[in-house]
Amino acid sequence: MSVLGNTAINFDDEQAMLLEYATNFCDAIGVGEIRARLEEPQPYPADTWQQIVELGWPGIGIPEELGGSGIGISAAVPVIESMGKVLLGTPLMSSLLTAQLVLRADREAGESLVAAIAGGSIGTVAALESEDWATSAIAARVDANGQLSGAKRFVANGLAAQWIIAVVTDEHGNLALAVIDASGVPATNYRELSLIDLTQRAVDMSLDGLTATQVLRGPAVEVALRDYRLLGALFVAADATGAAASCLRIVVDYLTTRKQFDKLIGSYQALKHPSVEILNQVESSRSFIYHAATLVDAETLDRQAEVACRMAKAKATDTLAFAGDRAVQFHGGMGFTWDCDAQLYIRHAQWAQQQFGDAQHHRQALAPLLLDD
Amino acid sequence: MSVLGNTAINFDDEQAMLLEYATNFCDAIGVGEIRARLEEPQPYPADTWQQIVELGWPGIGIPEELGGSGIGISAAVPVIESMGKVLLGTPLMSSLLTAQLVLRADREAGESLVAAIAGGSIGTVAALESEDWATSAIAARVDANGQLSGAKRFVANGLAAQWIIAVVTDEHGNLALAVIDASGVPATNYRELSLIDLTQRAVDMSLDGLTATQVLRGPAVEVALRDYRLLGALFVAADATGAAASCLRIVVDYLTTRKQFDKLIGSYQALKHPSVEILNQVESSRSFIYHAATLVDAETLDRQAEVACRMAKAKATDTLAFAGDRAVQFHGGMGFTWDCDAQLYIRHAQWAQQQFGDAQHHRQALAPLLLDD
Amino acid sequence: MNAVVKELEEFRTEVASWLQANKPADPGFLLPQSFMEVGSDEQLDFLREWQHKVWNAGYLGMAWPREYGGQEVDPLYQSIADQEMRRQAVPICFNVIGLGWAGPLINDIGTEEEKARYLKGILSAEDIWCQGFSEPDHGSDLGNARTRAERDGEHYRINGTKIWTTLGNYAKYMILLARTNPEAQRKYDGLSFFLAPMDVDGVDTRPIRKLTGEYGFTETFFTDARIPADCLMGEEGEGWKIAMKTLQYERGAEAGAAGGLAFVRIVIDDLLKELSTVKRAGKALTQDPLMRDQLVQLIMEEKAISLGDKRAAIPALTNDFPFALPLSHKLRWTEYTRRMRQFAINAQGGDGALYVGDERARAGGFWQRAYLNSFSATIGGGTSQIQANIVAEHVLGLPK
Amino acid sequence: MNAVVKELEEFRTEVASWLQANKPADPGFLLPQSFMEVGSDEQLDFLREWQHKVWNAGYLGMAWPREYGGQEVDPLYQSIADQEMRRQAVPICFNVIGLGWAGPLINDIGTEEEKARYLKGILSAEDIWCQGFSEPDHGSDLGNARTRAERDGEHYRINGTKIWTTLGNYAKYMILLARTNPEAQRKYDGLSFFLAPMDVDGVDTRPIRKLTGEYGFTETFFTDARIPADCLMGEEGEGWKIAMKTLQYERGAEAGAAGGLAFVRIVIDDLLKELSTVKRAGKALTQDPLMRDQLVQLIMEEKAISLGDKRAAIPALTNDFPFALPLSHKLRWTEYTRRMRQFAINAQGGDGALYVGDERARAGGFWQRAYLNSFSATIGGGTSQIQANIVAEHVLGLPK
Repeated sequence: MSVLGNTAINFDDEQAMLLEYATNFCDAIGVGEIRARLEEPQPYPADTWQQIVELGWPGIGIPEELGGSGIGISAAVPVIESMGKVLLGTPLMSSLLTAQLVLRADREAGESLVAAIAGGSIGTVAALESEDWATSAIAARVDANGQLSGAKRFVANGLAAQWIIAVVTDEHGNLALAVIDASGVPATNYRELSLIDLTQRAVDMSLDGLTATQVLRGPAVEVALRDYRLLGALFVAADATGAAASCLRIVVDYLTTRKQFDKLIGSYQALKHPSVEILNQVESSRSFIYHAATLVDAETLDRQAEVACRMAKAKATDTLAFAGDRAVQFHGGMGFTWDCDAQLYIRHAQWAQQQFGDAQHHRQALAPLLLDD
Repeated sequence: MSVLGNTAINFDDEQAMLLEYATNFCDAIGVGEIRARLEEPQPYPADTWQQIVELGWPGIGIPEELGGSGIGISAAVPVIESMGKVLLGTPLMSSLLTAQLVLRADREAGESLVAAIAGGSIGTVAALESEDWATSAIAARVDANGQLSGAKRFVANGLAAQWIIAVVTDEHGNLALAVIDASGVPATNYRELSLIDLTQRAVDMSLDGLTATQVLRGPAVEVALRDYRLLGALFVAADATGAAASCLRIVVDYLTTRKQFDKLIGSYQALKHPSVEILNQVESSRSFIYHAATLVDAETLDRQAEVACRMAKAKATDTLAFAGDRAVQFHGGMGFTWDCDAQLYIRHAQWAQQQFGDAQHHRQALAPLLLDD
Repeated sequence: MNAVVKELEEFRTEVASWLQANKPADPGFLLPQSFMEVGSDEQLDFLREWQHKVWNAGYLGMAWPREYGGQEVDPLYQSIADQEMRRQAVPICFNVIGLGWAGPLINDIGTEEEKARYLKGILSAEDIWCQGFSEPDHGSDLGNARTRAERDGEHYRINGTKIWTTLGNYAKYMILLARTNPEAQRKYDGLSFFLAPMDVDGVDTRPIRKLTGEYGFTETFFTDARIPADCLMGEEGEGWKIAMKTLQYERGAEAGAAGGLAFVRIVIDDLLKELSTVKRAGKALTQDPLMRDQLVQLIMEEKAISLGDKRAAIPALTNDFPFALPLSHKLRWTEYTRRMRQFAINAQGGDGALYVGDERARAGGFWQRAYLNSFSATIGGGTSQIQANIVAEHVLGLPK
Repeated sequence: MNAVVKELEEFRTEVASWLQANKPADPGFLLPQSFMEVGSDEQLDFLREWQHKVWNAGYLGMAWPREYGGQEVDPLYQSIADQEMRRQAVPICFNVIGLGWAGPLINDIGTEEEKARYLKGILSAEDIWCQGFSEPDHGSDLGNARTRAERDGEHYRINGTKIWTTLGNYAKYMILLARTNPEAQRKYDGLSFFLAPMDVDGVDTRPIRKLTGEYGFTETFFTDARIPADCLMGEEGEGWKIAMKTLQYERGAEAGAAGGLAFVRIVIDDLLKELSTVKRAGKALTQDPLMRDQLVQLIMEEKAISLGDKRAAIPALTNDFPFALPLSHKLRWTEYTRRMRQFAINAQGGDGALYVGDERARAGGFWQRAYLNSFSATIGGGTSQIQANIVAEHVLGLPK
């Protein structure tokens, strides 16, 4: 058996239609609309979320009987990739991951919450407690009465979310998921973050004084959290792949229109060959995310799926970091301005690198999966 | 105190004269003379060693009272760098290291051996026992009667050496140095190696049945061995720096004479910019070796000297590997032939990388020196 | 399972067992890693016998016409046979210029007479073919070829020099690109294509020694060499077009090639196997964290290329830059290969400095030789630098 | 120790204690990392006051003539003062175009009248200077400048647009490169150099927002702006020569610059200090073997550049390519800096996604801002790509 393992990519007509639809939907919004909202509370047009809900996308990966689309979670990949192309920072990724976490931890107990998310309620997961996304230690607590304590960091779309799932340890020291109804959370519990990427929103959050409306427990929580992190890595990889592809487009556009010393600058190999390198990396990222999409529809993620998700994340966010950096550089003086779109991608790259662990982290996790028996 | 530590480079007029002399000496031999002897037993002209002896170079780093030059071992750096430029694979490096090892381990006991080396007898050190240059385990033995057993690998210039210092453990399990007079070693104890680099010579060697003429023992042996390894790393770095500079020259010569599509190929940025990268790496290597040379004349090498030797090796052999690889590639079809000198450098690079540990090995050793207090 | 699939699977089993039974033993001398390395008579004899045996067994040229030595079955059969040969790492079918360039071309556009004269000899390995495209002064610049072919009654008179002629000293025929009209307005229109015999007066070959120390190429000198006029393929002035056509057969049996392995494929699994016995600082090398990270990166790179081959077949996932995957494949694979082999040497520790011929060299110096040989792929067939230009211009649309 | 050395050492101690005593407290708002980032009035006021104070204390323009605000001492004193300012990381002396470009130029080739009019205001920070070389359509291609200056009696009439004017909205004067003769045979010969006032009709500035979100540059529009004819420096047609001359002052006080810090220097020690408190997988980040290897590589890279600066002063060790070290310095330092800062963000883990303005951002978002700002150095003053051309052509002698 080769160390390359499973190398399947399946993509059927239904998925192709979804990809085409999502691409058109996002392109119709366009980066310009995002750029106009960088410094507003909501970084995307007012009606976009409603449209997304009407398209049923928050129901991806949720069974029909819970109000979901009935299609596998893999369908999120083409949708999120398309959103990444225009840096559309809606809470879709947060909501999808929230539903997956709850479904995998305790489907029965989580039914109504998952149904709410499928219907458009925004959910998010409060997992991290420090800058260290590689630690498994959890200090936040829930007591026997559902009283919460501790603090969470980097909670994506924390202000927009109606439902927040906090990862905590319970009175027995076991991992548990505390469901928080945001309508009962005082504004002072949130601190909105100033992110380098203005297309995204996140908060730090104190759990002190909050009460969980529900606590999900049991041995499935740990596996569910692992799957949540792997799917999160894959989704960010899909987003980063889309963003890197757009970034390559703006580089190519500039290189084919800007002249310097009376020549189109795209004719200089110093710009031409690194552009090919960006292309090749984008192509690799795309292969990885659709390969991972091929493997993630099983009930729990197996070893091959884990390898695929981690490779996707390890490749795609490094690709975007490289593409964003070169995009600024290759735009010369223009690249150094706020008005050049290159800044959007280089900033998005710093954000994407840090979601669900950076490239090195995933390679370190891949090493035992690939090299040890 | 900055982590950069000592950044001195001292180079006085005497050293400058030596460098100029050595450069001229080696250039007068030239790569052509080496190329003509790749497949002969001795990879350099018949009279070269005698000339080197007359110049007193084997006495570098040896006190005058032992017949040496009385100048510090740092003087070996300009000489070896110059030799590296023309791939002059004489046993000078082996002899110098042998003398340093003996002087540092037990000067008194080693006097006559060191004097012999200063006078032109060829010495070498048999330290390794496997491909693993990072292990400190020594299986070879000397018993109380000086009887040796075990086997050594990769002994540089083993067939040319009159004196071989085998690193062994003695009957008490302590490190010791067994002096072997090569005139008493049966030919069957040697196995000449087929090296990728035909400008160098080495053997594997059985110690079974041999008797040490002398055994150097005591606590100084361990420190002496450490210094031997650090100086060895520095010398190979100096050699590699010279070789990489020559390799850059042949690349530049080709790029300024060869035309393709009616243009000199040196005008293509795809070749031009990597050539600048080679240059910058050669310049770094050169700074490191002369910085290390500035620090190695103390009686035992201190922490700053250790850092300097390791950085020199880590940089210079990677530089040569890169330069050799690109030299073959940039010569196109010509580069793929035996007749193109690029092959000499790419092969020398594989040899140099493996002498005294590769770049990664030295960086791993640098980490605690630089990052831990 | 439908009948066709079943039949193909049965065929795969059949080939596999035949190969198992007939795979030759180690001959005790170095076997070429590709058809560009046949440098000695014993290598040639060995490979000739092997190719003949494969053809005799019916596993070479399977899609070619029966009357010319083939079997006229669907090219899928040949692809399966090729896959099994790769999987079992049997020796190469060395007559590659015949099997993969000249043969398919003759099949495609040759006259009946040409087919009858040349095809069977290509498959049986009786007639060795070589290629005469490159010239010493115009490595990557084929359109500038200067070798002259002048019509002289019933002959063409050839003058000039070709280089990188694989198997040049063993070949009976050469596919030759030569200039019949030096005055043509476009330089490409002055070129013609010949199926030229090598055993005529005025053709001399000089073996070229490679950086590996081995042979395998020649330089070929033409001095008033006279070849029959009917060696011309197509019309005068069509040489460039025909030469470009030969490139398409690289895509394998489906594109018309006769099949067989042209080179030993070296993959990451081979590297992992080799390194499993290397020690570093007394422990298994593969437990060193920095080595592990580099290995993971190499595995990812090879996997990305494999996945790309799969994705290339899915139009919905390649509409951004439809030619990106096929046009970048050579650049990516050959550069990856070069780096992987370089890594393989470094990772061996002291053994990395050994070479072919040393009894303790790992795998007989396989990796060292493979690294040096890797440049034939990053230089030959358009250097990596030129490949990057091609991708930039034809995929991204960047200016020349 | 001889008397001179002793005096210099005493001077160093004196500056050091003055700086210690007078280094301003954190103003509570973001201070510029370089003179290209002064975007608000509070920043300007703060920096103006600081520069004035440094000058008043006698540590700026020390080698300039007494009558124009200097002290006429050896430039070594200024170099020592600069070193101490760097060591103590005090704020920058922001009037850099005056201190390092216009001032030394006027000192060198200006008339007595020009010296009297301009020099003291530069040092005291009363008169802010800006630079008008680059134009929107010819970023790296200065010789193609199109801004016109037409003689019109006792004035020149200026029309055109300049870009990347640092401090453009605050400046009283601009060193301006404009075309007086569009018909000159060599395009360079049509350019002239002006010490142009900014407060005349027809000069408008538009602030440019940088990718950091901050300001600091303007675009400057000239619409029939009339400046006095005596603003011309030298003769008409000498503009290119004079502009090139300004570049030499970059080499510091010894070359004629007035001194002071132009930018906050960020070095590997800063990075190590920052990362000492970062955790990864529950342990200190600096114990992770992959991080350690990358840090060692960065340390080596910075050390190699430092060592190169030392070696550059030893002719016997630079005779291979005598210009290699000085000409490659900008390329190497700025590219190293960019990568080091990028690494600094990544290494922070989750905190790397924060930015200036977040109360928990490490060092107030210093590294994120520094990374984005690093492109001003890899793009400005000739992009890294152009720097590589310069090294290739002028050091290695490769063709254009």
